[in-house]
Amino acid sequence: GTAAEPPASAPAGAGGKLKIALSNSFIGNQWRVEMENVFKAACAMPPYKDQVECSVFNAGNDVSTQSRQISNLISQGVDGIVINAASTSGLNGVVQQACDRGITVVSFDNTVDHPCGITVNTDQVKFGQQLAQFIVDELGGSGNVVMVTGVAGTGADNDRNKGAKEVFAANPGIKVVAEYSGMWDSATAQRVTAAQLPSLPDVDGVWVSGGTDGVIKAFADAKREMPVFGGEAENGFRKYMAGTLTPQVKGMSIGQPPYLSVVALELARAVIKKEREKGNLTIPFPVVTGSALTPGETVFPDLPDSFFADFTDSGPNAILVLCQQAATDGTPCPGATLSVKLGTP
Amino acid sequence: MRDLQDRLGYLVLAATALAYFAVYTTSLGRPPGSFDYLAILNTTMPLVLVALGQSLVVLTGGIDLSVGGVVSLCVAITAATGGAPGWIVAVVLLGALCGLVNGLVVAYGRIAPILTTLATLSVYTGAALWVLPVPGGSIVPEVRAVLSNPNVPTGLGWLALAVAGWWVLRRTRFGLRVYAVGSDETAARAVGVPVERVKATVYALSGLCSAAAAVFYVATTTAGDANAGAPFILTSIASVVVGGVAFTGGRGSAMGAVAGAVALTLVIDVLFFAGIDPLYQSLFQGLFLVVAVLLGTGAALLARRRAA
Amino acid sequence: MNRRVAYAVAVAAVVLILGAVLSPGFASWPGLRAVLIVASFTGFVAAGQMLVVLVGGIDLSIPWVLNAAAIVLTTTGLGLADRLPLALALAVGAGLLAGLVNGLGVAWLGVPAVVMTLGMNGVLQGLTLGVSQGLTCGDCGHYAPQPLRDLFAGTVPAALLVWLGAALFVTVLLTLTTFGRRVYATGANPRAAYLSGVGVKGVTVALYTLSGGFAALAGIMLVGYGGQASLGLGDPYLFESIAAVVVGGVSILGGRGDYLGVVAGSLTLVAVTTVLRAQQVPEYGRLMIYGLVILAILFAYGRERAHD
Amino acid sequence: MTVVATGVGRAFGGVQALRDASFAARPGEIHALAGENGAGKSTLIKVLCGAIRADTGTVTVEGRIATAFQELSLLPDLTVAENLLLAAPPRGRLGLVRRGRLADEAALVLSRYGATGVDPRSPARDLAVSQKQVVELVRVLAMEPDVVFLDEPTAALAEREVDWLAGHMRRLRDAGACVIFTSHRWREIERLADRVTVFRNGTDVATRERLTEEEAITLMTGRTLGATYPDISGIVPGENALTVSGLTSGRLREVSFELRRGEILGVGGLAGQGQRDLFLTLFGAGKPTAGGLSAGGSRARAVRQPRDAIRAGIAYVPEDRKAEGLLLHLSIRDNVALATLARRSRAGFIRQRAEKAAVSGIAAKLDIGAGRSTAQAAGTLSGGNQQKAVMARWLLTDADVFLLYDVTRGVDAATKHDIYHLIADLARDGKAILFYSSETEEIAGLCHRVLVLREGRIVSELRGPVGDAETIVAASIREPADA
Ligand SMILES: Nc1ncnc2c1ncn2[C@@H]1O[C@H](COP(=O)(O)OP(=O)(O)OP(=O)(O)O)[C@@H](O)[C@H]1O
Ligand SMILES: Nc1ncnc2c1ncn2[C@@H]1O[C@H](COP(=O)(O)OP(=O)(O)OP(=O)(O)O)[C@@H](O)[C@H]1O
Ligand SMILES: [Mg+2]
Ligand SMILES: [Mg+2]
Repeated sequence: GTAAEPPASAPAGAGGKLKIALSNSFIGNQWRVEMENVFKAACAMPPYKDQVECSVFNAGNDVSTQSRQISNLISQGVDGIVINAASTSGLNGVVQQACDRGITVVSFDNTVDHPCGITVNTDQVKFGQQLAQFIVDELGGSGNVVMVTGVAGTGADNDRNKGAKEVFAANPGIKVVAEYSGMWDSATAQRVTAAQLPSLPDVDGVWVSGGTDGVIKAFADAKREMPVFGGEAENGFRKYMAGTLTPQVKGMSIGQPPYLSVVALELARAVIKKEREKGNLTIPFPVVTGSALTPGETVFPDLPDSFFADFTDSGPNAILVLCQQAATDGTPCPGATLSVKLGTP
Repeated sequence: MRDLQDRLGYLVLAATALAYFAVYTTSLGRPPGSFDYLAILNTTMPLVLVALGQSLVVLTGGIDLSVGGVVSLCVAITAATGGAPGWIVAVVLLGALCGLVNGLVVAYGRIAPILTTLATLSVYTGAALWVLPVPGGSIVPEVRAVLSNPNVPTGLGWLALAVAGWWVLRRTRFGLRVYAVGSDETAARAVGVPVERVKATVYALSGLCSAAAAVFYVATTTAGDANAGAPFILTSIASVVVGGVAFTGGRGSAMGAVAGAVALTLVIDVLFFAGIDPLYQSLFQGLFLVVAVLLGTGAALLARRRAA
Repeated sequence: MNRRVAYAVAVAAVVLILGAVLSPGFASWPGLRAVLIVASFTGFVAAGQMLVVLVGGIDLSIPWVLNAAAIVLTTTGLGLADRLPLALALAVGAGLLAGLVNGLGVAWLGVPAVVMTLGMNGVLQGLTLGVSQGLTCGDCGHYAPQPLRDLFAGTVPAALLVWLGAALFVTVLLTLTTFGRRVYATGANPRAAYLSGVGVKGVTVALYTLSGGFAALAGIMLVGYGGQASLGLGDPYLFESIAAVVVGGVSILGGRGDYLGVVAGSLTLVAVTTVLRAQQVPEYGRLMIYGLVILAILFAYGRERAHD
Repeated sequence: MTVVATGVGRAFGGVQALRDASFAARPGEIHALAGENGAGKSTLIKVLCGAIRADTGTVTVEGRIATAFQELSLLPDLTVAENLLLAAPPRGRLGLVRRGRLADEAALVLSRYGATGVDPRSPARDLAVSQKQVVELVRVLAMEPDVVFLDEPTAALAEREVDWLAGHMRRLRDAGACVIFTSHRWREIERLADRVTVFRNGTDVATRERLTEEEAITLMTGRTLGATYPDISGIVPGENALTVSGLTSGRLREVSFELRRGEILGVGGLAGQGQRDLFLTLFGAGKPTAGGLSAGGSRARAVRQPRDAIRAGIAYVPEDRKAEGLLLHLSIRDNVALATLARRSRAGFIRQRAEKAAVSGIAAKLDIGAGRSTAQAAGTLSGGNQQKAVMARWLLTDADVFLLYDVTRGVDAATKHDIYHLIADLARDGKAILFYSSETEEIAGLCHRVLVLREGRIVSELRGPVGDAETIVAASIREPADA
């Protein structure tokens, strides 16, 4: 994985290739690794292989580092910057500078809220709503629900919680009996849940912003009856849904897809090439419900539980389709040409 | 011999600056330009300020982990209020107050600095989350233009002010007392240094620096985030160390820490232009930290041996 | 048993009782069992942290030593029971090795502990991410071998016995052996200890090595608990280990404290967070109260001697 | 009356340092405080100068006070100049300290008080102990106080510097100041003090204008001591225990000598001639650049660190018990047993009972802490008892060679007496002893043979009981014949 090699000293646009860089805020969890891997894989696949020269940078979760790196990208004269930000707001200054120099900036996942950049994301409020609605429906409108939230102080956490609370509040039969942070981390979510469970009454549904497999394990360890789960796209969660892991759980899994980075890449390319107007994009999230999961497509029996199973879209309207090694190794899918369907703006 | 240790920060800065210049020029075929210098200046300012405050505390033999919390809280307030001048004054005062609380607990409560500030870190971070649950907010454009203008190096003026502040501080009786307390607290007390007051002041100053850093942070990024301060804990400590300030207190200079802060920022750029695989990036940052300090002690040791 | 330790145990008891009053179920065995298991992870890392704090050091490399060990375990164990011994040996070996390097850097090269271990944390992060390619490999998908997962089964899980064993080991080591005596001597006055024939450097190296080993043990136990390794596994344990050590009555200046207090400290911290979460205190409130509780505990028995 | 204390009481934890103590001193006198270690002298001074509060009683002190505490209070990282001028540095415009002027101003102060040979730019930590003491005293003198407290000001000083200090004390007195000092050297008290107040167990037992040493010791200890120095003439040195050849290290230059069993070998010379380097190097704590040593018979082996030295049967008792001797907040037992841990252990486990027995035995023998439990922290002991605890540690090692470096510094007369006899007993038992003291008189009185060091070299060797200090001092300053 040495896709980070920046071009030696080629001036911008030399050889007709676009220079697009991914500035990732940090790489301390699996989702980010996958997101980077699929980006690298996409860059090595046609049509990007011939059109784009990619590079990848990480900022160690530090806004000033990321800001420095983006400044350097500006100095390098890249054509486009694809950003997963360390802070929604922290990069506004430098993004403005990039825009001023005519660089196309596309941010995704943890987006930059400066208006001059383009964002690609899923609807986080809807994420919360949809999972909550699923739980409400499964419970027939009444029951005890636990909310396991994410990293406080971030936009995504706030939006997801907001969506969920709206739905729960609209259903008077639903009682939120506990709300605590699992830090979007399976291990933390498991520990915290395990410690909370003994003092919780019967739990009928659990809404999880991230770390779903950890929460399920805590319920299993405590030999509690399995509630209905609405959670993220962790491979482990899906294994439980598919019954690969026992006890089988009933749930809905919605993922923030790692391929957002590829969508952002495509968007950046299209905008630079003037194939597309500037404009934000909201993509639907891949949703999996029930137990009909397809091994190798929506669940991966030999990959880690913490793996995000939605690195590729599936079904007839799939935005893009990637193979497993793109997510695991960052290597291109053999023989395939990548087509990313952005839909009409 | 001791001089060398004292100048560690400047040496490391010189070395990284040279490396930066070299990799930048090889990579892009031209030397860094005014855009780069300005960007470095504006992004480094917050760390420079936090490191400055941290170094004052370390000079007295303490440590301030709560800088992360104070920065977060002050960023939150600045961004939430839009950073009008009146609010900026209030924020800076609040920062000093947070620091003062640390100082009072350390000095009069006689609780070890690392513990006090570990506890208050949690308190201040919580307060920041309370003020600003979602990233956002704004800053008055005029304030931004004055503090960290992206086109004019206004930052230089503020940097000069910080340096001048240290210069003056070093020449007050208080400055001498800071070193006295860090050198040997009991002895300092015995010769009439008001140890408690010095400590309380030093933590208050650290809080004030963190607050100023927060204002700069918001001015540079134009918005706030309740988790903004967290990275400053370890980076400010690293700056202080690379700057040659001894953890035992009494030795080093805040200017060394400032140099250390700039050096640490430049390392990011060096790694960037050197094209390090992102997965391995932290490895090099870790090595840089250890090697920088090792070279400092090694050089000092060599000099001492030669002198002996 | 020294006074601070007695206080630490008392505080743990008070918090547990308070928890039982506030939220029913907390006092049940399942409740206590859950708290004990979660506290055991803190207990393991804090054991190592305490050992280095006893000689006036600190270990900031715990998060990634823990992660590295966890990842080594799963990628070599491949989920097979008969590979478990090998995997355990490699994981513990990795932790010990990292600790050894920390120790050598601190004791022989004279690098300040903060720098050495902070650097080590970065180096290990880079190495682990780079070598494991960020845990995306097919081999990483294996579950912890069954015997390891069985540690957490049953009414009285074997994991707690492992903790008991570790506690006995540390306590016996520190109170009954010549090595323990040398540890306290080194922490109390390294120069005098050296002049009394204590191999101060050797002791220091041994302690950092043990700390690495304990971080690895925590990683192993967490893998057994969660079934798999993940990248964020070690993150919460840096400040948590320090907090547990000080709430446990260990003097941050070195030379004083023992593991019984740290066990109490770990329990206290976990109990406090659990109680706060059970009361549905929002995150910001939880952080603030957590900090204030630590501060209150420090005021109760973490104060240094008066200097009048 | 300038200084009055009546009915003062003060306790530290369980230790009653002062009980119903009264004291008065007037302007224009030099008033000595005498008493055994732990009698409460330092505590009284701290109460009088306001460093600590008394639990009971009243204290009045009039005028400007300056104090030199027993524990030196120089700031190691500050330069000599900064240390001297901390309270009133030279200021320029805006009231800012003129850092460029600091050294010059300090040099002026140092020369005004006749303290030469100290570089004002040097950090205090680089000074020899005696230089530190001199700087500390200059700092106090320069305040030109009305009341000055000097707590064991001469403990680290050589004769010459004692004379220097005596001059200043008299000058201050003659100018009407009240000078209060403590010392364990009776000669100094006799020479300087206009009046003496004797303390015992935290209480003043007498204040006199005239007092003989015998009377004083009886007042201080409640008993009479025999002859000051034990008779060592009956001890016949035996075989070689330590051979030093061409040793060069730090300030030391090509030092060679032999030390025999049963011999007490003194090391004399002015302060700072490399004595400290000699002792540390012999103990493995200093790196020799040339030459070496071999310690007696079969146990000889390379000595690279103190651990090796201990295995080779060498013991080193340091002067600075706080920095180099004791682990203050560990128990007396831990402290005493530290150098012999391995001996009383099985498979790495300490044999607790054996250790307790050994420590209690030696503590009783040396009368450490007057029957205090050995589980108490060593820091609660008074200075003399702390020194005895360090001695006890090394007696337990059964070493053949004892390196005793200024072990009686700051030790009271009775304890000193005990230590002298202890040393003689060691020699009688066939131990070899290398002895240095900042009180040359002790070397003269106690040693079979004396090596005089100057600038790191042995410049002469005095044989047979030397008897008087003057001979040694003369040899220290006389130009060597071949120079
Ligand atoms: N800070 C302290 N903590 C505990 N005990 C103390 C403290 N300071 C003094 N003591 C005790 O008080 C008693 C009086 O001590 P002090 O230092 O006044 O004696 P001193 O006469 O000055 O002895 P020396 O001649 O050895 O200096 C001693 O028993 C000593 O151990
Ligand atoms: N207490 C001390 N702590 C640390 N270093 C010391 C101490 N005393 C002396 N030194 C250092 O040890 C070295 C050797 O000292 P020096 O040769 O003056 O010993 P000395 O002749 O015994 O002097 P003194 O009689 O003053 O103790 C010097 O560099 C000195 O600074
Ligand atoms: Mg005294
Ligand atoms: Mg000397």
